[in-house]
Amino acid sequence: MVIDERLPYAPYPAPAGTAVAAPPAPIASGGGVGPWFLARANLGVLIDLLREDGRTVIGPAVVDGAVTLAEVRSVDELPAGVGDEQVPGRYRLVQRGDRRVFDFAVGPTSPKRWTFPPVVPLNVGRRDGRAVSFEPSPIDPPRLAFLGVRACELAALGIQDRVFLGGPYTDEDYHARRRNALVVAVNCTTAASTCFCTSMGTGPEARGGYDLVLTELDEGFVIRAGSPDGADLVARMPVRGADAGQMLRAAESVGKVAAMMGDPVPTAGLHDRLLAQFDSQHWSRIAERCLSCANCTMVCPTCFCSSVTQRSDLDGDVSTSERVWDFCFTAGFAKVAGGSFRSRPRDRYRQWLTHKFATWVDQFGTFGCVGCGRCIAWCPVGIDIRAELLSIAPPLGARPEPVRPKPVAATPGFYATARIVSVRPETADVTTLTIGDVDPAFLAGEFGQFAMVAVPAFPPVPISISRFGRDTIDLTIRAAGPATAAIIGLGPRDEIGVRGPLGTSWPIERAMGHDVVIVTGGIGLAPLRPLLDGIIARRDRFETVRLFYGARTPADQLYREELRAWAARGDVEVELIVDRGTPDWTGPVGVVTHLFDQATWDGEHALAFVCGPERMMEATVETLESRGLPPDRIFVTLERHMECGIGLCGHCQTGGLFVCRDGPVFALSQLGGIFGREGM
Amino acid sequence: MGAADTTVPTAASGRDREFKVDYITRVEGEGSLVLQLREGEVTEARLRIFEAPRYFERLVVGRTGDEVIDIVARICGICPIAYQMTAVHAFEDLYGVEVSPAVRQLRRLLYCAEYIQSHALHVFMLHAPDFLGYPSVVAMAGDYRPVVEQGLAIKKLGNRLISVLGGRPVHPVSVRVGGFSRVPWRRDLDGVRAELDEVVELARATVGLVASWSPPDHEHAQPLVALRHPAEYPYSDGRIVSTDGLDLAPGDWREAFEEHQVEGSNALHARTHDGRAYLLGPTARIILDADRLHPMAAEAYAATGLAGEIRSNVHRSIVARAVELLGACAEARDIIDDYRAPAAPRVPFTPRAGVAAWSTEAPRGLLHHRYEVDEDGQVTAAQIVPPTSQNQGAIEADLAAFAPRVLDLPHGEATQRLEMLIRAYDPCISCATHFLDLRIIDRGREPERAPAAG
Amino acid sequence: MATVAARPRLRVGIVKMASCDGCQLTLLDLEDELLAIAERFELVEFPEASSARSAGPYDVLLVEGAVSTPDQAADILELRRKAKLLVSVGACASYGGIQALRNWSDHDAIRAAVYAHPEYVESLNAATPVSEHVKVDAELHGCPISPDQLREVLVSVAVGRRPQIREEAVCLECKRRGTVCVMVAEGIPCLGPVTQSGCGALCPSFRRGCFGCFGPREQANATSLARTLAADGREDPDVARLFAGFTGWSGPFRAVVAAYGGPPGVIPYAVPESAEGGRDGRG
Amino acid sequence: MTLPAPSEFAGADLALALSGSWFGAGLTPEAVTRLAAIAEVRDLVPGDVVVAEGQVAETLGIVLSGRIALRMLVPERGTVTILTVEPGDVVGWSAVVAPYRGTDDAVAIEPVRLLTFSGERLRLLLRADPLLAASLYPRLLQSVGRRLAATRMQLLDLFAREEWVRSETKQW
Repeated sequence: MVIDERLPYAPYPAPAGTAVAAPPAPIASGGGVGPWFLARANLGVLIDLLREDGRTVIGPAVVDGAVTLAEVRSVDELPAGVGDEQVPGRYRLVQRGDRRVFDFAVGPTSPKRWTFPPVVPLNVGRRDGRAVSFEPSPIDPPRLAFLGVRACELAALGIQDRVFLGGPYTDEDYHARRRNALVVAVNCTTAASTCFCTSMGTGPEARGGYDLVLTELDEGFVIRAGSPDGADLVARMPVRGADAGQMLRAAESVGKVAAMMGDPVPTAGLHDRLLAQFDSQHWSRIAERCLSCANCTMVCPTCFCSSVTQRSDLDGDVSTSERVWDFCFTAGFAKVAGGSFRSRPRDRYRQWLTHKFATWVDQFGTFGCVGCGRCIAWCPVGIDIRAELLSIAPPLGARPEPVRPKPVAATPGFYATARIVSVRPETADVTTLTIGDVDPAFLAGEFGQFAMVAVPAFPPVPISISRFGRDTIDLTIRAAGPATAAIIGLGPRDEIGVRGPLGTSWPIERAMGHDVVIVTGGIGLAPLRPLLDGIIARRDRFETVRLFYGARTPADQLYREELRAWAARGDVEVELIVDRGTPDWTGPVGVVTHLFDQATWDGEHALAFVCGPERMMEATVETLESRGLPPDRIFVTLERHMECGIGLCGHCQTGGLFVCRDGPVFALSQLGGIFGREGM
Repeated sequence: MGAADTTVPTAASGRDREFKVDYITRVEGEGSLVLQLREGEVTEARLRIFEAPRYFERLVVGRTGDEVIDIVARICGICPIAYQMTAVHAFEDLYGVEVSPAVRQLRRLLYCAEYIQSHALHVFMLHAPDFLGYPSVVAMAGDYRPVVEQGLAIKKLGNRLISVLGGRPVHPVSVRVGGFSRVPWRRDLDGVRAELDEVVELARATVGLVASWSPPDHEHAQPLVALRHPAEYPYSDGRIVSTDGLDLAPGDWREAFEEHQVEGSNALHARTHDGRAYLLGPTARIILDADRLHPMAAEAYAATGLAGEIRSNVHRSIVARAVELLGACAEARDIIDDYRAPAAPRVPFTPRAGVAAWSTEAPRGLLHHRYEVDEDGQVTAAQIVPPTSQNQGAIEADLAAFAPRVLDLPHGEATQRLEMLIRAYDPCISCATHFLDLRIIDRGREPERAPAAG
Repeated sequence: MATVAARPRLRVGIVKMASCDGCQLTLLDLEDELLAIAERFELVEFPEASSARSAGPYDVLLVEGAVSTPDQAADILELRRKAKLLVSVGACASYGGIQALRNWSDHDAIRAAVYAHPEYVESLNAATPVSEHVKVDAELHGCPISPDQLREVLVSVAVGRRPQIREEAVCLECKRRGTVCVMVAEGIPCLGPVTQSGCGALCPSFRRGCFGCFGPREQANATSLARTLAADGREDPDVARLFAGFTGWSGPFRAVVAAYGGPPGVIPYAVPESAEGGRDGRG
Repeated sequence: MTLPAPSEFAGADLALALSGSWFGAGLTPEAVTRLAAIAEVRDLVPGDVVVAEGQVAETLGIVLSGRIALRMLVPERGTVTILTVEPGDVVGWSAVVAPYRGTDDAVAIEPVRLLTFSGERLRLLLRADPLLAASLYPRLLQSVGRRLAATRMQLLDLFAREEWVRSETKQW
């Protein structure tokens, strides 16, 4: 795992009980002395110091019936004597009458609101005649200080760090915001009925990832520093060394909270137990209650999914893109041209819960849950994930192979401008654009990768690269909707925005010395064409090469001249089939598997590359397996709703995989139960 | 709907003429006009409303005060606040609710905002094209862009102010029995306040501008009815007064007025008990409450020197409307300057059985609501009397008085003049629809019945 | 694409059925862009704002209001023929709106309750959404509609793409703007979780529960929400009244209203004497 | 592969041709022998009809080479090719399944060599020899089943272009 070292402190340790153990975090000693004691009357000094340092203090405040996070200008705005009662679906404030300011459990808002804001500008796209440009929006986050961050929230920040900074790509906006924020943590001395940080191994005591940490006593605060910045602050505050009694009472009050919570969610083996329950009837029972309103994900301090929205002027010449919070519970989230991959609420709930407690582990090495309990309290119908997890009570199941993403630098808002060199209609609704002036990264791209393609005012669309030229790339695009229609409506010398190359590629090296079987249908030939180009360029390195290509009608076949040319070579077997015969078509009619389900060759020494509609690929895979090809030698592409292209927006998640980043090319063995399963 | 011909010359010669306007444009809702003259004498002047019936008085049955506030707002998209205010006052009057002074001022501010957007809409977008000779404000913008932009700027401010107070310009959501669901912080109003200085000046200029536009010759003074308050220009408080010396509590509308059918038109009109038509709206208010105008509005009004003409020629109502627009802008600024958020946005209340009745001054004139309420606070019967249905008699009387003046004009021009006169009233037919429906079933068949079961 | 600016101005019509005019007013409320819109589009039919009329054809026809009278039912068929794209605008046009609450009641009884001479009043037995009469190409929701969404529809037609109108619960807008949930924190019943977004989560931001004026969102689980509200100690009529609002005639909300005893003030249908089998299908 | 002319086929050649096909490969040796005894080889030219829709199916055939199209007449759309029968597969299965009428037109679209069995003789043989029937019917079912599965996939019209206006969304 890579965590950017410019963060002011060490990453938060991975929650206990998860698959990947992170090394214990080295916590700075804070000048080597401590802990200290800060008298209650002097708490204001801390806020004043932070403000003096030019920081906006984000801390707890009572707003509209809840202790939430808001800008705190003075110590008087803290929720003195205010506590809370939380049960599933219900939150109420309680007036205690004492002077304690941190004696409440987490409210509806977490620091996520500032580290990963609900709306972030991405870019401004402009079109001027044939020229287009995309100007990334400046990243200029405020200097913040979070006050009163709880252990579970620190863990959540740590998880966000892994998501946004720990993978092959980093989210620059998050990075900038995170770097600009100072964290003053508070150890919990109370817990709500919804809290379960003890099960998730994240609290109630802060274990790192902070600059300062306080433990509240009646008379004041026991205080420790976790970073040089924190130590520096302490040095400017009227503190004295905490005495043994204070230290003991602080430890006791935190320990009491831990005992109160117990261990409501046994996490041992949870990952495997959950993954074994994809087909459980329990998901339907939850869906009867679940409103798919996404409140659980919105209050969750780790959920990170997003969408990009555009707003353009009346002519579509200038458009502003923004990243907004979006969630796996909304209808359009997993939508592709043919419909939604998760059209049923039960699938959406399953996606969320299995992500939090299982596939997140595969992706990031920790659970996606920190046990803050917000999703329980703020669920309008009071669904309690602890109870749901226990009801599912599953046996052990298999785990998918780990995934090795391929690093390519890219940022969601950044679109390089490229120019269309030529346009070639392939069929009535498919057009190939040859694009020049592309980002040099494309010229080093690999077969099977894709690009995000944008014109202003339209949502960007993922398009496979259908040929790598010497200094151009080809994009073969079907008019599946307005955005693709707009792109293929462009002409030579028009500009478009492109970002990439993205995703995984066909493992051509593995096929060397083997028979090659390529099975494809419809526009699925496009991402395979570079592979064929590559094989033909080094034809002697491969044994037999067979291409089976199905299309709807003869007129829907792509690259007809090239298909003829490949067939004419004599060393590539090209077999074509159509779903609907026409009077002039004398070739075979039927589905693509029809071409080889009675053929005589066997697949014992073959690698297969398959691309087409998922249902077609399923039938193909079945036939290939019956010919002796094992799942690790069958490679397929998945299509999902892809927006960011780099595994940060969450739309294309399926199981523990981001299709855009970990795919779109997968070995069948990597997919396990995902492939062909409804609602993934 | 989608009609091609708006006028049909049926008897276009001599002193016998008939004018029909099948669809009166640039008003809210759907109405038509039939005007017949025989020997130069008006034999029929009929404003017909074919807006679909919407049955609001029945839809509020079973609902509580807060629900009624939301429902009656939907009677009119242009003046929803007038409906909300009339209803909230009616229920608070019955329940004996005393709102805090700050809440009362906020409600006045909200009413100011509605006047600003509604009057700006009518003055610049619906009525001005008549004076300047265009079919619409969009067409007018070609030659009078600065004027149109001036109107849009004023209207926008009114809408922004409503949005700050109630969330959105059309059907705002904050008015509740006992106060507001939420009141703005002082800082929420700062943005609007910053623009008000300029908008007040734009409104002031508007008075002079519309006063300079020559109206068609016309002289027909009618009885006027409006609210009058001891200290302030009337919005939602005061007594019902008239040029004939009427003086009633705002809930006692029924003591002087009634709705009844006029023979030959089958229209429900509101008239005085002795059968007289009367005129509501800016003209009535500015004549009856001239001494209550905001000083800045009073000054601009005096400078026009048009009090007499406003009284006798309804085409001059655009001047009255502009003066009120200025008054609303100026008062909004004063209220914001003095605003301090109340400690509580609303006060608690206990429903009780009785009659909740009140009248307020909608931009188009006196609006009366009357609800019979049971002990749970649920409505058992309702009567809602919008200004346009009360003005209908005055409009028809005015048309009859005005028609001889257009008798010698070409047909198209004559009908345009008649429409212009109707538009001077800023009629809101959408409002009227919930109990007015003048369609005469003349197909010789029974009205439709509920579907047979089975 | 490169020649967008050279496209002819699209002919836009705005007409109304039974409504309050508030949704078409929303177009005039786009003050900053009204003149630009008028330049970009030809507003050929907009009787509320213009005396110039057109009987069509229209590239885009915005229809406000519910179909409530026999004439309107005939008109909408004719209008559909003249319109390339027909967009129903607002809760009335898309769901029947407030007047559709009368659909639960006996039509004759309602007429008699409001009018002294019901025989002069012609209306259909039910006020219904435009989509029950003709094919609708897009629906704008809301009572009133959102000016931003109206603008987005116009822009998308001009640019030739699908309008980017998010299908999601009001809760998403509510949480994005940082409003504390009024239902969880204050016990105020709120239809936000089952209501389509677009208003900017207005009511919760004013510390009120959402009353569903944008209508049910896709796959709205109104049943579960109603169950929760009822479990919170509410009587059936009080659950019904929450859902019997400006989009109460929409499928998911109508089902809840029916399950909880119908809207307040309903006048039950008279069962005709000759009827064989009642309305509930008994036979 | 060069095949001898039909008249040159002897019994052993017929058995070899049968067991060498995909269809015949699934039969027991005994079944192959008994079937070969009543088999004939026929050569078709493009346009020859093996089975006609609705007509009594006279022969069951196994395609040895060439391709046969299964076609149906659709009013107002003309003749549509539903599927092509590839070498190794069976054509005319209705000859052994009641009511013994063709479900579509089977038309040669290339020069075709066919191993044919008279429907009438085959039915007699199957009735007389349950072991042969037990060997042949599963193979037949497999072939028909595969055709059914393929037809379902075609029915899904997987490569069809999505409509611009989609039904699942209320907007646009």
